[in-house]
Amino acid sequence: MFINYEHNNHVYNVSIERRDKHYFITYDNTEYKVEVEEIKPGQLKINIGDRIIKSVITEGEKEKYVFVDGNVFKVKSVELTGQIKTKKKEDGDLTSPISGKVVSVKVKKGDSVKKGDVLMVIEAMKMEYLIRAPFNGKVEKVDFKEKDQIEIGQNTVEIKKREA
Amino acid sequence: MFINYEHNNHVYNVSIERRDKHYFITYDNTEYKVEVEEIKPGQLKINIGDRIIKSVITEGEKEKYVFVDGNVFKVKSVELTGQIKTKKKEDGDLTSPISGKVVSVKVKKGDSVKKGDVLMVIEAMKMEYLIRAPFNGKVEKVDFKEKDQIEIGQNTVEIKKREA
Amino acid sequence: MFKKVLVANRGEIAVRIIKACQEMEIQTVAIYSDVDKEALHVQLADETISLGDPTPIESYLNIPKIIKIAKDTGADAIHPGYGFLAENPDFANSCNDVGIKFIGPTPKVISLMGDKIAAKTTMEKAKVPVIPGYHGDKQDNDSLVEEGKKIGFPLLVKAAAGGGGKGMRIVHSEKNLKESIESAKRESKSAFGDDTVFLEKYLDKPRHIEFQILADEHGNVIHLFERECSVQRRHQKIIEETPSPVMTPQLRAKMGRAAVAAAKAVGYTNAGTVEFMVDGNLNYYFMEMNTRLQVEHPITEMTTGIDLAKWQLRIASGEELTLKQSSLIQRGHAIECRIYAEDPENGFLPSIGTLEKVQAPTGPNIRDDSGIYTGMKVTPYYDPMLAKIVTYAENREECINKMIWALSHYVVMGVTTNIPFLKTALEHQEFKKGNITTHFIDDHFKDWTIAKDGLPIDAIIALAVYDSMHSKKHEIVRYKEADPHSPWKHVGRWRVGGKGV
Amino acid sequence: MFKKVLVANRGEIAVRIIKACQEMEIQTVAIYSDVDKEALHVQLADETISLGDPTPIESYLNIPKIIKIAKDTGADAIHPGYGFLAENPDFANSCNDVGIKFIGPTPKVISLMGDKIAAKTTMEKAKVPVIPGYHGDKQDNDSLVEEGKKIGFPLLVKAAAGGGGKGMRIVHSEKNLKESIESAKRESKSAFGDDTVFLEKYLDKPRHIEFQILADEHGNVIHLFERECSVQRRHQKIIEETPSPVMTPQLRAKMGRAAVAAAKAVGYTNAGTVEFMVDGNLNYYFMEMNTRLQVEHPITEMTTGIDLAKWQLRIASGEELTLKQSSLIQRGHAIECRIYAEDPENGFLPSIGTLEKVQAPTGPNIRDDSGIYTGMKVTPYYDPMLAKIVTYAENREECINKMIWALSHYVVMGVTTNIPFLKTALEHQEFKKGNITTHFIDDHFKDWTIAKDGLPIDAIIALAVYDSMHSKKHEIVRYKEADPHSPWKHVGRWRVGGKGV
Repeated sequence: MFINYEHNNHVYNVSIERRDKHYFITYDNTEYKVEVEEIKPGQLKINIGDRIIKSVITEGEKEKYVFVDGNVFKVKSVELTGQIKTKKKEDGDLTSPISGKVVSVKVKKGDSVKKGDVLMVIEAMKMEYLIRAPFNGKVEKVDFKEKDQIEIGQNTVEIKKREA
Repeated sequence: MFINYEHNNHVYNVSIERRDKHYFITYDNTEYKVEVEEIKPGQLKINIGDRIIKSVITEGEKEKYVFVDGNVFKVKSVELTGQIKTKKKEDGDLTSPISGKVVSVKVKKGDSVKKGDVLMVIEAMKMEYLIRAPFNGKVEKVDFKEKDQIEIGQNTVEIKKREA
Repeated sequence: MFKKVLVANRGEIAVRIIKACQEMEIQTVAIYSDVDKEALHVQLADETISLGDPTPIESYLNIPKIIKIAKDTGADAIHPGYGFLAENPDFANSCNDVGIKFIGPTPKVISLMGDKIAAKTTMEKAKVPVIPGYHGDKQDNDSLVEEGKKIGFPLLVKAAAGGGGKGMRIVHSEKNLKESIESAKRESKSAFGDDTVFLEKYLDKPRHIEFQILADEHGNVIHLFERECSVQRRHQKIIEETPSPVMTPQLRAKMGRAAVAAAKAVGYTNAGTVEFMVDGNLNYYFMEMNTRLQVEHPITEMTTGIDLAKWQLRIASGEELTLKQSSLIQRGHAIECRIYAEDPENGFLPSIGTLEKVQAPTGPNIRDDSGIYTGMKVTPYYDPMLAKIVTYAENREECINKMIWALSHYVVMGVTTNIPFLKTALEHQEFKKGNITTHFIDDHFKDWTIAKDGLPIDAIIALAVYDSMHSKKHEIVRYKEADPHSPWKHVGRWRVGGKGV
Repeated sequence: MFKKVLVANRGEIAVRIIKACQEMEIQTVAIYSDVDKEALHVQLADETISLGDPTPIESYLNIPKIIKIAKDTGADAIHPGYGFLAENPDFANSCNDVGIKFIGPTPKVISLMGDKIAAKTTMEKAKVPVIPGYHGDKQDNDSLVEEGKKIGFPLLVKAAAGGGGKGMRIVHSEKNLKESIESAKRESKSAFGDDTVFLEKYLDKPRHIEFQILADEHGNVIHLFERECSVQRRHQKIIEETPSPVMTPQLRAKMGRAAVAAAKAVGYTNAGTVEFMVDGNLNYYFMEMNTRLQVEHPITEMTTGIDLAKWQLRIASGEELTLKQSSLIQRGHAIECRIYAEDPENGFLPSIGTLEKVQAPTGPNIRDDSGIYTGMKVTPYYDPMLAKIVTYAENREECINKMIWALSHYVVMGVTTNIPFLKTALEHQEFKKGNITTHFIDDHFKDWTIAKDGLPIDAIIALAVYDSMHSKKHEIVRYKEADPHSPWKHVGRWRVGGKGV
């Protein structure tokens, strides 16, 4: 059985096979032989050599959560594709970091902005978040106005970079 | 909807009907009008007048457990029969009160016994339990011998009562 | 400090010890019998090794098996918990033989204190008052009956190797003496492999008050004040508290000194408990010394702020006690209730089965030392204790109220528990006044039963609503007027077409 | 004592107060907005009344609605918790107007202390040292900018009505001053309905150390020692502890007296907290007084053994403080960590969603004050604080170790939490040494991110095993050698026919 896990825009290719009491997991050219007990639903105790991995796994709507060694990781099982997807957040990212309400829009189409200028203020959970210009440039598009609801990941403002 | 609940050999006849937000429960010639929320599976918050009943209900294999006001009651839903079953444990009950191991059998068939005599000793969970004669009589049957496993409710010894 | 500790126990105490080790960055090895393979201590430990057959003698009492596991896993110490092998000198010796530290006193001290007769003799010599009794070698039934008659009634028959009420009988008259001796011997033989018993005077209005001891391997001994453990059923403690309602600062100082003297007299090391009987006039008598962590240790931890399990580990690894008697502070009030799977309605017989639901109360100063969880099977193999619930408050009255709240919110379904009984005991006027003796349960709850009122109306309503919500039948069955055998015959008001009639 | 208390709050603090009332046999009324109808405080209370619309101003901030519910349910007192209406003098007044006791100080004292400028002026008059700053009436931007320049940089812009970091900005140079003033005013207006701000000197190596106060209505005032709350992120406390690592008995006595004097100067009643800034030379300055129970009150409860919530109820009902300053004992060490639904990887933005699984750590001296449960939805309407985990131990080092254990065993799935961040902060060498200031987070965790190492191998193994166990496909798909696009191309060793190759 082949499974691909996506976590933070990285894909992990894993194969797993069961024989008798053991599972054989292969990842990154290494094979791990383990014995497993599911103590409670989603609660695993995995013997690997002389070490135990204790893990809690829960399935959300689209993703799985895995708790290991005090940390929680959110993971999706993804389809196997021809190459590993790696989407890296760009430096000049202007998407909203949070779902919230637009408090004020400081710029309009055609404005020139300098790196660090405040473009928009978004409020969520009683806290304000400032969207700043990541570089010098010119405002090309403003999709939101005061009091609009904005969702995480939506573009706040589009800026055309001005080369120095 | 009619339901009969059996608890400790008593049967409780209840009817329940739902209309809109309310449930109407009738028991013992009295009707109760309540509103209900199931906060978590099996965890009920029942508004009845200006009072709240908080209850946790869990289904076992054959019975239900209901937790109310710090107490747990074990209940079976039973079929409606022509008359209410009331089985009362007899005074001279000689069934085993516990599943365990027979430590010793003090009597054999034909023995005369006096009320209070020890007939059998059963050990369970490292504790000993004595089965005593409930009345004067004569031993008619002994089904167990030392080291036998005995289950709760099984007859330990049969005694024919001797009329005084 | 140790690198790896094997915990030779199960249930809540194994959980307690594993957590202490993990906080101290000590690796832990759990052992478990077949019926415990999903137990909490197994879930928690870093390594887990099966013992197989659940019979105690084949599992948690099996010395060779446990020693082998300790060696195989490279454990450098073994914590025995309480019960099982905790007070078994052979086990402590076997640990020593293979160079694994036994976390507890030396085998010699365990032996001495485990032999209740020798222990009393030692204490008598050390001028600690003991209860009149027969601790002699004549163990034939006739001699024992004679000695018993000399002491007078009521008297106690106790297993020399015993503890926790096993192999113990109260005898109120000569008539039952022989039978009780026989039965106590048999129980003792089965539980401890030794049928030596002794007899002692049964005190009037007796209280069971014990002192917690910590002794390091460098000669330092301190006591951590008293625990009142008078509320017992069949010699099994069920409610413990500290401070004792009858304790005075003077008596505390005197008994504390006696406890420290007792420990020093035998060269005691590690955690231990000196048990006293205290009579109506506040005379105290040495009863026995428990050479282990007690079930009820949490109440001492809550009132002193000291972690006894961690000190056991430090002492065993050779560290010096940095706690000084004079800097210890006993503050507030703590109570522990032991939750047993037993049926108070049915002579407190053990109740076995699957725990269909477990939901423990939580809140400030509520400590739940538990080995149970939803879905767990309670088997007849081991003690029926499921959990210990402990509360702390500024004073006794508040502490009782908190405990009543906690018990009222402790949901255990699937087996019958003593929770309602514990609540009733706490609510008793004599308990509230602190008027408790070891006869408290017998005096006030002889024929106690919870079920006398049957199913309360709130339970009936909850059940009916639940069944209605989860029923697949949406059709409402109407009353069949024509049926002469219907049990509904005498039901009064009825709802027809949605209206009461 | 009160018969029935309405708890005008939600989340963990509502749960905390309801439990305290229930132990004291006081009936409780919970109020809840639509998104909270399954919340823990609603499950627990004796009566529960809906507030409807979850918007704070329509629910937990809606004074007329809450007063009406209190009257309708016959509550004789209202506990406001913290946040929401806890420090709103209009609310306290409205309670008084309808003859319902507000559990807290008088409206006049709340007003005075709520106005940070007036509070400082009062304290200056009472000879309590305050931080240099501008607390004046000139609130136009130009005047504030001028005053700011006089004080010098760095300086703080603070909402006069504020608290908890809202409406607060640090300004490091003149360049950002005007923008910060504007933004702080706007945030303050939105959060508190008031845009008055003040400016003050930003201290070097500052610590935030506060003193807990209890004052009855008969003139008795005591303090319950200090809490060190220096570890803050954006002025929001995240780790609190007591005692403070820098506190000396002399300084404690001096600051404690100052705190009591501050409370007496304003005729303070009920529980309150006097916050000080302490600089590198242990000079202390009055910062503000919080006229309510603090989020971090449990650490004081664990080290003193006093139940602050219960004392609030007793004091409000007119009882006299029976606690004496001289008999209070500060013992051991306690730490609280606040667990927030926020994403440290992503600028600590709030994280909303359904809690797919919640499993809190349990153990001796671990207290979990929580308002969450599996299946709960975390909404954007209220504060993202999910729970407070509190540990107690004999000393600071052990207490940190216990907290690290507890955090490592706290399972919260479905939203991102700051648990890994808290753990990292506790493990930091400077924290372990006690070298903390309010800049601790900025100094050491500016660009902190948890995800740098990606998915650890243990998580990959666990997931693969889980998916294999729960997969309905029993057929094992083999590697398709022929596919040139296969990502498996470079995978090395393979298992063929059960043997490694």
